[in-house]
Amino acid sequence: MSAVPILRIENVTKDFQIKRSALSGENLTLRAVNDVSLDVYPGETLGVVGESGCGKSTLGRTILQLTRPTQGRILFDGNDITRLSRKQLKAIRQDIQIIFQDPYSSLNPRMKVRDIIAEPLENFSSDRSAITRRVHEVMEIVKLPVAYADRYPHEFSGGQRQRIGIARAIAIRPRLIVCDEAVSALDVSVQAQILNLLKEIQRETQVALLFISHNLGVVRYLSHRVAVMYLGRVVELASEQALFENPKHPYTSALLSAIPEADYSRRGTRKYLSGDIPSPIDPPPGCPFHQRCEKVQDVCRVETPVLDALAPEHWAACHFPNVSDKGIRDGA
Amino acid sequence: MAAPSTSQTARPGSDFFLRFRRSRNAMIGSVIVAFVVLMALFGPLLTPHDPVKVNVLASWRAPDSTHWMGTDALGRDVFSRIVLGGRVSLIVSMSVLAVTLTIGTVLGMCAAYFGGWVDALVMRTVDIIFAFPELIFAILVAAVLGPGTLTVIIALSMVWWPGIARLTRSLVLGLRHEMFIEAAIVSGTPAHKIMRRHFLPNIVAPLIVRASIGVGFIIMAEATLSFLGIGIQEPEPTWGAMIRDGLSQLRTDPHLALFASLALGITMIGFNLLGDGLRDVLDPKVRN
Amino acid sequence: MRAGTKLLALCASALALTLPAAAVSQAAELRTNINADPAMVDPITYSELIAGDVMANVYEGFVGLDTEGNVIPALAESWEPHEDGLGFRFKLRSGVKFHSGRSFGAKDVKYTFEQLLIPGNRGGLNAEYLDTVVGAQAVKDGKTTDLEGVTVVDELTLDVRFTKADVLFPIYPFYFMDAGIVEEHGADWATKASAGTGPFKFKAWNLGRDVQLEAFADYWGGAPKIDGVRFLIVPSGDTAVSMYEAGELDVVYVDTQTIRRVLKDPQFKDEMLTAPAAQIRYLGMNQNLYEPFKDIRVREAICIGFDRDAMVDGLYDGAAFPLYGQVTPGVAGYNPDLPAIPYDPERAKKLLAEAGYPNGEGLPPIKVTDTEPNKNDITYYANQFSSVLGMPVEVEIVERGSHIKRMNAGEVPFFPWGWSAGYPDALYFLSQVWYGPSTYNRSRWQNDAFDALIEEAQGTADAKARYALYNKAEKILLDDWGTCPTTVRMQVALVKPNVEGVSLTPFRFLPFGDAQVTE
Amino acid sequence: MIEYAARRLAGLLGVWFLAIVITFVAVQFVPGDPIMALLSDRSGDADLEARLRADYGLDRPLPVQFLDYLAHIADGTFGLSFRFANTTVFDVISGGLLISPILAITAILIAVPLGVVLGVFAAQRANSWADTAVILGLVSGISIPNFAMAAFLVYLLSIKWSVLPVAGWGTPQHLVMPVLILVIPPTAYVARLTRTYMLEVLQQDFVRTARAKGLRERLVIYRHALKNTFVPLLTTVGIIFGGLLSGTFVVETIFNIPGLGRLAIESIFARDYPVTMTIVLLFTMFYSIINLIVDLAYTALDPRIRLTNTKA
Repeated sequence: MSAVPILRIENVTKDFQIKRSALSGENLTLRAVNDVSLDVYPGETLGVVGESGCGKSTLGRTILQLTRPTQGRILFDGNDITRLSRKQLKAIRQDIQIIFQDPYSSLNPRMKVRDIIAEPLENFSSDRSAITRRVHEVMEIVKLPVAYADRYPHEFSGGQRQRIGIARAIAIRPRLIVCDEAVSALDVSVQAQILNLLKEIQRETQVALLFISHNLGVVRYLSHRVAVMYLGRVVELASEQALFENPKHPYTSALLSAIPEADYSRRGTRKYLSGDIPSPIDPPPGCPFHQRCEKVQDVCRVETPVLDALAPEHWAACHFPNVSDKGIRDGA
Repeated sequence: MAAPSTSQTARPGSDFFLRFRRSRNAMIGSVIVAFVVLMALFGPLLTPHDPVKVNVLASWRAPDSTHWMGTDALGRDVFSRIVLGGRVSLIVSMSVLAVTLTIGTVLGMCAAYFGGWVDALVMRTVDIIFAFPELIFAILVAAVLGPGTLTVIIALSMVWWPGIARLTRSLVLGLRHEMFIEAAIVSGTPAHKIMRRHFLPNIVAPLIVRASIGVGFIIMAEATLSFLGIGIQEPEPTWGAMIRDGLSQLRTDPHLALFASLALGITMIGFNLLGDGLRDVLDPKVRN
Repeated sequence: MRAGTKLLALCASALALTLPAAAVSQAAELRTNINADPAMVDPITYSELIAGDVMANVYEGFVGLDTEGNVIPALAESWEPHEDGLGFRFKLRSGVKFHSGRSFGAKDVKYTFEQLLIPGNRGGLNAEYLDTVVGAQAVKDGKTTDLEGVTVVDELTLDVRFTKADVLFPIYPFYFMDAGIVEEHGADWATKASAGTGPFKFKAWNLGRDVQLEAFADYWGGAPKIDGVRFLIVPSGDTAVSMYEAGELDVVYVDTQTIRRVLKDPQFKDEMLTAPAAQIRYLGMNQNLYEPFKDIRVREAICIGFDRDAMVDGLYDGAAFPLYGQVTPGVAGYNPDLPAIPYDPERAKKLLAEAGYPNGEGLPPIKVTDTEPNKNDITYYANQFSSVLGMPVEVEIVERGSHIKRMNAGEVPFFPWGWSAGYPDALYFLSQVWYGPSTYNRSRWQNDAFDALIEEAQGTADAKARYALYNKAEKILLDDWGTCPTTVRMQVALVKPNVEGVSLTPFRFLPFGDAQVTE
Repeated sequence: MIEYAARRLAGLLGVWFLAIVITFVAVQFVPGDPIMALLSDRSGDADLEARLRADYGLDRPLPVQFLDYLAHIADGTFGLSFRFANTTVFDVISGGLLISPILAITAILIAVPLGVVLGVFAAQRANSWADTAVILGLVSGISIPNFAMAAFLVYLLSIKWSVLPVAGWGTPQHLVMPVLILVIPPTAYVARLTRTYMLEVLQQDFVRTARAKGLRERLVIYRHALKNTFVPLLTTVGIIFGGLLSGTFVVETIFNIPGLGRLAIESIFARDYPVTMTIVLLFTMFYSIINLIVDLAYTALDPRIRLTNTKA
């Protein structure tokens, strides 16, 4: 793994203005992403997990400049891409791509598969035959019969559609792909195929992946490092192994304990997260997690913990992080 | 709200025709419209008389075997004039449709896609035109331009494009956050191409419905402008002007206003039924 | 639903507000139509036909018309020309009362003349008749308000002096007004008071609805037998006839587009009045704007290239007759012996060929221009000249105001138009439409001999001698094919059987002073 | 709510101002010259022309004329009519001021309930021949030009049977035919909308549930379904009103009603621009006020929170 990050997210905050009602002029602010800093290195997969509404998708969208961050910088190859002109932005588009969650709405129903995959290529090249060659090439990579090139999306299954989406994403040989819940909408068996396909592609192209998911199992399978988000903040960041085997943040512990998978040896000690995620419109003071944390102390209600390096390459934002290597079991 | 695109467009074409054939309105409407269009296209080639040929010695003839619908004040064959008038009506309505669909969709898409001042500019213009009752604005424009075919086309286009723009804008806003649009943005697809390849094909169906309903409005509006004397002028026959001229002769020569009214009425029924039918067929929400 | 009821109630009350106190049907009121609001109801700014229809019942001049359309003395009992021919001495009728009750006299005539000329007053049509009066220009220029050429000799005697001969001055249709009215009612008296001597007093004008007149009991000619006249404003001639049919109007002046309906319906047969309109119609050919018109053979070809009889039957349903000169019947000086102008397409083609345009070849394109109401006429002409003569003629329909301006400026090459007489003498047509220096010589035909005859006629007091001059001048015009006379339209009116004493003359209705409505 | 209404009203003032600008600019381009129309045959008289031009302020630069017009709007006279000697626009229009709105509002009060009833009737019998018959009837209603229909009615009701006056204004009888003509298109429009919405609503779960619970059909329809079609119907009232105002142009011309619609057509032909401009402005005001009321009612009925920056 190279020491120079391909993507550096620096203190990114994203606010949305919300009108409470059409009748009163009152505006409210929703802070979807709150002071997030992350690095992604070439060839690695950074997993981002969290419950829905934690801001992970918004983070992904800011990286792709589908929405501009309110504060902070996003550096790609060391260049801030949040301040680019339309033209400069287009150049960056060659390097960053996205794979969406919903394979149904992410493909234009009026376009043939061939045209869908060719679209990014056409934006950067006018060599028709080269484009056609590349389309066939990526269709092979994603294991779609080339004969399907002239079909429309509605003629495909969900897994096949997701392959089309992946083919589109990798067609221009990006260096970073944001996978936003890329397999969540698929059946479990299909999920595995797609994940393997992504792994394979990464192995061959050294593309960096920012893998956003609420599914810890999937994240673990694919990621080298994992960031846990809660209420717009990163509350824990560590290597896949460290995070899953030795979570420091009570929230992470809770998430892990909720995994219903059979191969985890911690059955019987499952902890459920009680209560709802607090509204990001009116976040609680202090630690964002304190309302649902069973280890909550007075200080948690007042002071917001910062992300601390608790071990090498392991950060967590908690006043009372888990100390034992055994993590969850001890937390009980 | 889900965009109208996915579920309905995912349907193969054969289903459309099946549903179309099952819609009584659409079938009756399309038969009438097809008849009117064929008449307008080929009728003038087949009419027994020259529609602008004056023969005052043969004026005011009642319908007979030579002049199936009689003759008018100048002895011109009413049947031939009605056929030609239909062509004029269709030329006007098709031109207005072409102009308004182009302007309306382009501006509507730009407003929705770019937002900000583009949106504000387009939508405020739309608001201002909408602030005028529609025909009154057309009358104002027609009065400015002076009577004529081009005037009617321009006047009705100016009245009608804002509706298309507003519809397009709302449709595009519905699609704006569809993932395939974002995928296109991420792919570096330029705005004009996104509009052409992604927005347009996905908003075409509701626009077609709107257009088919609009044809009726336009034909009637043209007739009304002609009726009020600020529409298309002699020697070009239009149904509205023929009805106006015939009204004062209703007691003595009813055929003048009668046949023109019938032609206008039947055409209107055709387009209205077709529009209704298409809406039922293309709009998945209304399915019986 | 409560809101709905309230709204309904609101509507009802609003409706009640706009409805004038329920239309009580007055048996003895005569109801007739005008096709628009009059632009004014005062005799000074008076400048249009519709206002004239109303005001003829309220105001009077030196003379009036009898049922035959002949001039008869009205407010002037008699007049004598001055010895030098430059003026008249009028003896005014005695015992005439204004609607205000004041007596009419010479001072009122002088006052009216002055008011017509004072610049701020926007004097209308009648101001033109004063051009020849001594001192008129000074008043017009605002230098004085005293009209020097008009002298009040005594209460009923008036002296008028001219700068040049104007033998027709006594028959000019002035409307004399009450000199005391402004003092009594202020400058905006016109819609509040009535300042005439006519059989009816102005009562009310409801814009868009009607103009109401009431009988003037002290009228010098005898009190009217009806209580009043209501002119309903009905823009559509067709609607007017329907209203007549439904009994909502007693008398209808039928507009040209509706004449056919009236003629074809046998129920109207016994209720119809007709009279030729005192309006010449012609096809103007401007020789300055279209080279071929300079050739008399082309002009003749045009004039014999359309079928007047066919127009009368086909376009006007017989409610017209061919016109072969430029004076209409019923107007003094009309020459009944003019030869007919035939429809002769063969000769027309031959003439055109002789002029160098066989089958119309070589003729530059031209438009025949008119306003919307006459579109049938120009469509006929265009069709006729292109199909019979091979002339490339197109139809052009234009807006009236700008058309008149362009015609007056001599900028329209080819147009059918008409000219309605303001007073019943042929000089009106000849001097205004065909006299060289006239603004209204819209086709710019010019002939010195013709102009000399007209000038001579203006100074010829003897009617017979004057008419001979008219006929001579008219012949010059016709022999030169300077114009194509076309047709004279018939005026058509409907009068209910229970109405008597309504007369239609070439100058529209006579005042309704003699009308009677019986139950 | 009040703040919102005030904001909308302020927005309206802006729109009205622009409407004034647009009509003012527009009439400058209308072919024909009011002074020429006024002079008619005498348009050769340059002195008179100049004098009239000065009298009406038409010799002044356009911006000054515009300011004049604004000042005349402010003082309520709306300037001097060109057509009528020494008459302010206010005097010209005041007699007919309420007529067009009365016609339009009467028509709307009839058309909306009638249309709803017809629409429900058709929806209940969706795709039956009764449905088709209603639809066909309604479509025919809007397809036969109102000017032709008017002539037919006059012939039948006034001349043949003598039950109603041919034309004019002044008694309730005078209202019948014009309103009848005006009512047809909006009734058809409302009925077709109602039918569509009803069909949509009738397929929704709560209606099915209500039916399943054994509620009587009519109750289901009126209690539940109709309530849900009300809001979408409300939004179309503005459009209907606009159509009706336009309709008054034709109806007033045909039935010789001294309202603003007929006056507008006359003024256009007579080149009486101050009157034309004022009527266009008034109609625009009527129309936008109705739309504002509809919007306010709609917003009050539909209190959903709206996001300005929607999250995906």
